[in-house]
Amino acid sequence: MTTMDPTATLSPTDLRRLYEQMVLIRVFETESERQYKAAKIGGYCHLSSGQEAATVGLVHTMQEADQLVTGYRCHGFALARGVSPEAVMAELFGRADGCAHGRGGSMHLLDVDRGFYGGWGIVAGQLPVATGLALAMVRRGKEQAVVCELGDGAVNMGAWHESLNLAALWKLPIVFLVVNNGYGMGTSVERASAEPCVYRRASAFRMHGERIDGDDLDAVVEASSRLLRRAREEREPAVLEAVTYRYRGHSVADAGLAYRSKEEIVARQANDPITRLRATLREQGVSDEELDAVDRDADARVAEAVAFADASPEPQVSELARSVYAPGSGGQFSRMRPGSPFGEEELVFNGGLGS
Amino acid sequence: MTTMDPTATLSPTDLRRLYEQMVLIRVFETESERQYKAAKIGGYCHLSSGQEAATVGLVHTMQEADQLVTGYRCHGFALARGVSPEAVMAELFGRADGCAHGRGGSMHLLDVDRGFYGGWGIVAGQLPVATGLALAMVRRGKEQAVVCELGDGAVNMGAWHESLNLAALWKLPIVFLVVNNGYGMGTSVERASAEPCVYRRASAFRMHGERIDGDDLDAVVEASSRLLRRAREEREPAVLEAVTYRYRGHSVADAGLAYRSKEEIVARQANDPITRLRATLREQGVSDEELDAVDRDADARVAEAVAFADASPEPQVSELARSVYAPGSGGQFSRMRPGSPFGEEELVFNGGLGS
Amino acid sequence: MTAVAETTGTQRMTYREALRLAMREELKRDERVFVMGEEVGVFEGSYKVTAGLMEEFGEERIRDTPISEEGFVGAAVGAAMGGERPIVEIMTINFLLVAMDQVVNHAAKVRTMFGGEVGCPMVIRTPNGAGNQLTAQHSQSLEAWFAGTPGLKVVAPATPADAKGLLKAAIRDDDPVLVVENLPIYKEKGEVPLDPEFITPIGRANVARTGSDITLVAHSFATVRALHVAEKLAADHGVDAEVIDLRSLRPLDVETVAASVAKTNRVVCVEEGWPSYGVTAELAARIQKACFDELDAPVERVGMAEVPLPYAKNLESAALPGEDRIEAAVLATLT
Amino acid sequence: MTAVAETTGTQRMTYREALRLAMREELKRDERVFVMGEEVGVFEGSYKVTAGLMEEFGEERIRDTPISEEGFVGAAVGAAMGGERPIVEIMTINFLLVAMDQVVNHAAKVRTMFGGEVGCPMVIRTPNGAGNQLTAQHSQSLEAWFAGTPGLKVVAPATPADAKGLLKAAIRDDDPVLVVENLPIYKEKGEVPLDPEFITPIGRANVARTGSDITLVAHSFATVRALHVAEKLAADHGVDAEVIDLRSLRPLDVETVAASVAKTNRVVCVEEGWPSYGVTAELAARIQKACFDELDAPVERVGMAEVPLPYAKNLESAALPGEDRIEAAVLATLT
Ligand SMILES: Cc1ncc(C[n+]2csc(CCOP(=O)(O)OP(=O)(O)O)c2C)c(N)n1
Ligand SMILES: Cc1ncc(C[n+]2csc(CCOP(=O)(O)OP(=O)(O)O)c2C)c(N)n1
Ligand SMILES: [Mg+2]
Ligand SMILES: [Mg+2]
Repeated sequence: MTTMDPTATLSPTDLRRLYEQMVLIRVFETESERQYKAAKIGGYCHLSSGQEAATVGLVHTMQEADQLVTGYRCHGFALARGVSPEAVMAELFGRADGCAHGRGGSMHLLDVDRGFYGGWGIVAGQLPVATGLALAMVRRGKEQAVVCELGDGAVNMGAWHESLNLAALWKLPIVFLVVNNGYGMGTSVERASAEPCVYRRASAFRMHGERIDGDDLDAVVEASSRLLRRAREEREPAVLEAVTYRYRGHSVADAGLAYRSKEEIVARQANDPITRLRATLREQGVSDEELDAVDRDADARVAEAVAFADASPEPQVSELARSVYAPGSGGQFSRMRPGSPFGEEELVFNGGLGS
Repeated sequence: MTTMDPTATLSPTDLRRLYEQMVLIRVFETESERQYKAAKIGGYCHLSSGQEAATVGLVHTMQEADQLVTGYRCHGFALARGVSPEAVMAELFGRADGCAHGRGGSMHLLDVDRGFYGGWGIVAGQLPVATGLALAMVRRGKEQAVVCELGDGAVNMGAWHESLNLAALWKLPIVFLVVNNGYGMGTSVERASAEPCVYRRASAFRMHGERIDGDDLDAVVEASSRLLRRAREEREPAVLEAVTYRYRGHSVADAGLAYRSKEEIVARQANDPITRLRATLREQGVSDEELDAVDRDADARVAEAVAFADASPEPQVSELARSVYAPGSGGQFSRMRPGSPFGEEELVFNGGLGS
Repeated sequence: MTAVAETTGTQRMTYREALRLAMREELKRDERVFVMGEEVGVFEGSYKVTAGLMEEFGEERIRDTPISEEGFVGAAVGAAMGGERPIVEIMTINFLLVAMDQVVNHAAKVRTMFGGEVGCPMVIRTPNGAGNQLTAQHSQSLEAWFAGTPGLKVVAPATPADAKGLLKAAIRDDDPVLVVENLPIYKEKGEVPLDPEFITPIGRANVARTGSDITLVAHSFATVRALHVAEKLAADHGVDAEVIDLRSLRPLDVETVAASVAKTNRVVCVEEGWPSYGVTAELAARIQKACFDELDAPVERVGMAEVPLPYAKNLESAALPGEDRIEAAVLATLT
Repeated sequence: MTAVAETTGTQRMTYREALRLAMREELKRDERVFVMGEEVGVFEGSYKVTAGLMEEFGEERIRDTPISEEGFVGAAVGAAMGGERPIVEIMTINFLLVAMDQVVNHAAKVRTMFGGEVGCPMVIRTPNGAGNQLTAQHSQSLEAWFAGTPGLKVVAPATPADAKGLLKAAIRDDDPVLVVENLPIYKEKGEVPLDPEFITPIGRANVARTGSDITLVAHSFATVRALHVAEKLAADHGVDAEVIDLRSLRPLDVETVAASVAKTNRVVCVEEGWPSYGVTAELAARIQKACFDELDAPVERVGMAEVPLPYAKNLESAALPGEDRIEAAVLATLT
């Protein structure tokens, strides 16, 4: 991973690599839905099909030392940040080799080595956390920045207000990426936010905010590399609103048609970021054969990931309580056993509590 | 109380009446501090000396059917809205004749008959509540408005953001009065709010906001009557920021000098709203004798209030649990007695629970 | 739902439909009643409890909100103080954590803090529960915290009939009431009285199964589990268990529980959430005092293993208070 | 505080000073430690616990915040994940209600939800307690809710020495720890070890007074009350009470409590908060199971009367678990 500041202009190789990432994410999401229906994946599963340009473009402009925090719709971000499809799919399968060892699932992916501090499930709950990661950077005096992803629905939570105020007041190196995909579940931005131009809310904190076409890879890369550099070098936080669209339902449990029309979905697909980038690459002389190969490679990668996940063992029930507390905490709990509820002894105290 | 829309221009009689109110509040606050030191008043006691113009000017423009919600610094608002000094002082003394029958104290004054829905103690907690009162008005289709008082420190709470978004999104008849007295406890506005011009934050909700000199009675009355009419007739919410100053400490427990200089306090007193109004009245030909009489009357009123409070009985301990639940709830709890904690039987179940 | 026209007899319907029926009846009966929450209208409820209501009652009475639990729960407090009868839907009880201050430090305090001068007649409907791999942040059963808050009332129906009866009682109640629904039960079916005046009184437990050997005390989904276990105990072990469905957590009907324990002399308390500092802790504390001389064995407790719920299916299943674990607890208590 | 230079022996100081000393020592020892909260700096703490620290360590390490508990508690979670050691001060535990989601659904979940890949070593310091007519919204003792949350640790010092020892243990702990301080105790004095390596281990109760007739179990200010009552019982009634100061609520040292009850056969659990669904509920539940055969009387509980605390002095006094009520409970339990 490069440590030099990524430039706003994308080389043909960059474009090619980002195209591969976008296709991989699209294929991965489609496969995730299939595996969910096959009951290999459970819980809530939120797909990001249609949002690939905003995802890979943003992550492309992050440096190695930068950190990433997202909401629950995080498969694409994990893959873009370099987490292997195997580790992600295994997590979705709830297996020991998942990036959270099967304890987090679809919403709670992470990879600390890559500065990805998770996938969080409470709307806007990740904002204060990301703000704190930025505060930690400042305390270390390093030139790093945090990217905090959130949705258009999250901007109506109090946590948004408190986090942006702290980030601006303390001049923290953080970019709040609002992935505006038009809806929070079934509620359109207009029905939820008294200021539907979300980026304008940054002004309530004397913070810079701007809106871009989130399906235009160049626009995403230009804006986010500029704002991230500003954050790192000048400790200026910002709001970047990327307007895009979610093709699938809110989660795989939602058909996604009760609150919007088929026509709308079709219309928005005319703006499909992958189709657009493919056209660009064609213009740059990349052949259809090469591009089709990219698609085939993605299919293969994801198939491998599924095979890997399937082969990965389930976590040990005998370790149910492992990692609830830090290693060594077991001793602190040793005197709590008498009179415990039925089963606690075996499941928790002997189940790896604090070991 | 008049039900016709108060006009923005104040008649000499209005000015005279508002002067009397301001003096009464100042004297009342001074006496409250004395009674607190005499241990007749306990708990937290927050005085509003210096903020009288914003208080009486705002309340003057409220119609009878309008409703008022405030924070804990509410003595002045209660008095301005017409709650008797007796009922307020008795509440501060924790007596049965207090406006909350001794159960609320200084922070939790109210008078439902006058549309005063309380004095609340959690910073910004009153904002969602006031927003709901405005929602109730809309459901009844009446032309009424809610005034919600809050401090400059409260604008950094998430509840501010969520409440203003709901008020704007639903077009609720509410005016958020930000009493900007320069500090939230020991923290200046500049050290707490990334946008120190608080009224500007209204724009994050496409809501009107404006700032006025809160010590200028005419300015307060002009702005608040205009914004309240807009709220009633057009259902347009607004933020009104009244810049004023708190002479005393945050509460009577705070000397108020650790975070600001004596000089600053003295300097701000040059802008004293009572002195200013007194000068205006003198210009209008009101004699010093008459004005001195106003002061003497206020002293007398407050002395009466203290005497009344002193004579008022304490609440009955035998009714400790009265009004915890609605009348008639006792039956619902009748089967909860077995195995209760020690003393619960007598104190709570026989202490008026739900009766 | 045409049967709603009838006002006598019962109809077989799901827990979800029973809740909807309760709201429809009360929305019709009382103009002051309205429903507010995320996705309750156009989306018809994230668990479809409010399906069809916006169509029938309009956007003003079935009000979609932004994602702002603190804001609209607090708005319900204000609306209730202003004379309305709001019903707030919170998608799951986990999200009440962001509105905790409005529930605990506002709704619960209004009446007495203001000397009884004003009340706060509002309802918060929200499901607790786990079991679908929703993971740590979405799998909690936090009702004990609200049940431990004077000023609130808390009910938790385990059957479709009680879902209707308790929700209607809550809507008509003059105090803030938390109605704890449950994800796994939404689809459960049962006979529900159609009488619009049918209500289940708050503060009255139900003897869901009579028995003589041991008492199982539960609420919400734990009651469903307990009833299955009771049948299994009878079939496999000849153990005749009595099952008490608490229905209300505040007030708590200890009288009914104590009467049962006085008869069986042994008791196992079951809950879906963490037992430590939970509902079963309070039950054990009261039972051991009320039935000190009758108990032949300590009050036993079964609940969720005390870990934030993990995603992996096998770990989640192990952590939940499954029927096997309840049965084992009963057998252990009997010996 | 010049005596801080010494590292041996003890010094008599207030609970407030002991907390300050713990922070000073840890701020010096570990660069990653910093303090954040409302009025902790310029104002020197609303209860003056942090007095002088900003002067000594500067604005970056003693960080004043806006009134935004959810925001800065969450920021502490992130900072802790990022390798820092934040100490957050919340003015009183009542205000944790607005930050509940960050404490319960974020801090407590981090480590296990992410498979142990990252931890959350943070401290939240906040006082509980009542008694100064602070009224319903400001007089709560909500620690049971946090003690009932797997993933959190909760301690509650009752003496100056434990205030220093437990706060230091919390700061050095690798998990999120809630340190429950107490308003009435801040001014209490006691001998405090000056050794910078002195810590009070988490999960170990303290036998604050040995006795043979009955056991009193308490934490925080209730321990102070219990010790007074014990002396009074000895003087007026010849009753020799043992007093157990829990010190930690999660983990809970039941072993020490059970050993005492096995000796005295009678126990009264006292807490400052509401007993229903509270700390004493969990104690009763565990004691009745651990000591079923040893108990000569039911486990008794004394706590705040279950009403939102009223303002009037006489009502407030009646509602609090005063020494008279505790004494009466003991005498009732002995007969
Ligand atoms: C506090 C809270 N309330 C409600 C939910 C349920 N919920 C999960 S996602 C979601 C919609 C969020 O929409 P948006 O922020 O636009 O993100 P998107 O799903 O579109 O990516 C809701 C309401 C939650 N997780 N947390
Ligand atoms: C949520 C919450 N946090 C902290 C407090 C403690 N507190 C009471 S008043 C106050 C300062 C509020 O300042 P401001 O909003 O400017 O109002 P003012 O006191 O100046 O009238 C604080 C921090 C509280 N009551 N509620
Ligand atoms: Mg969205
Ligand atoms: Mg202020």
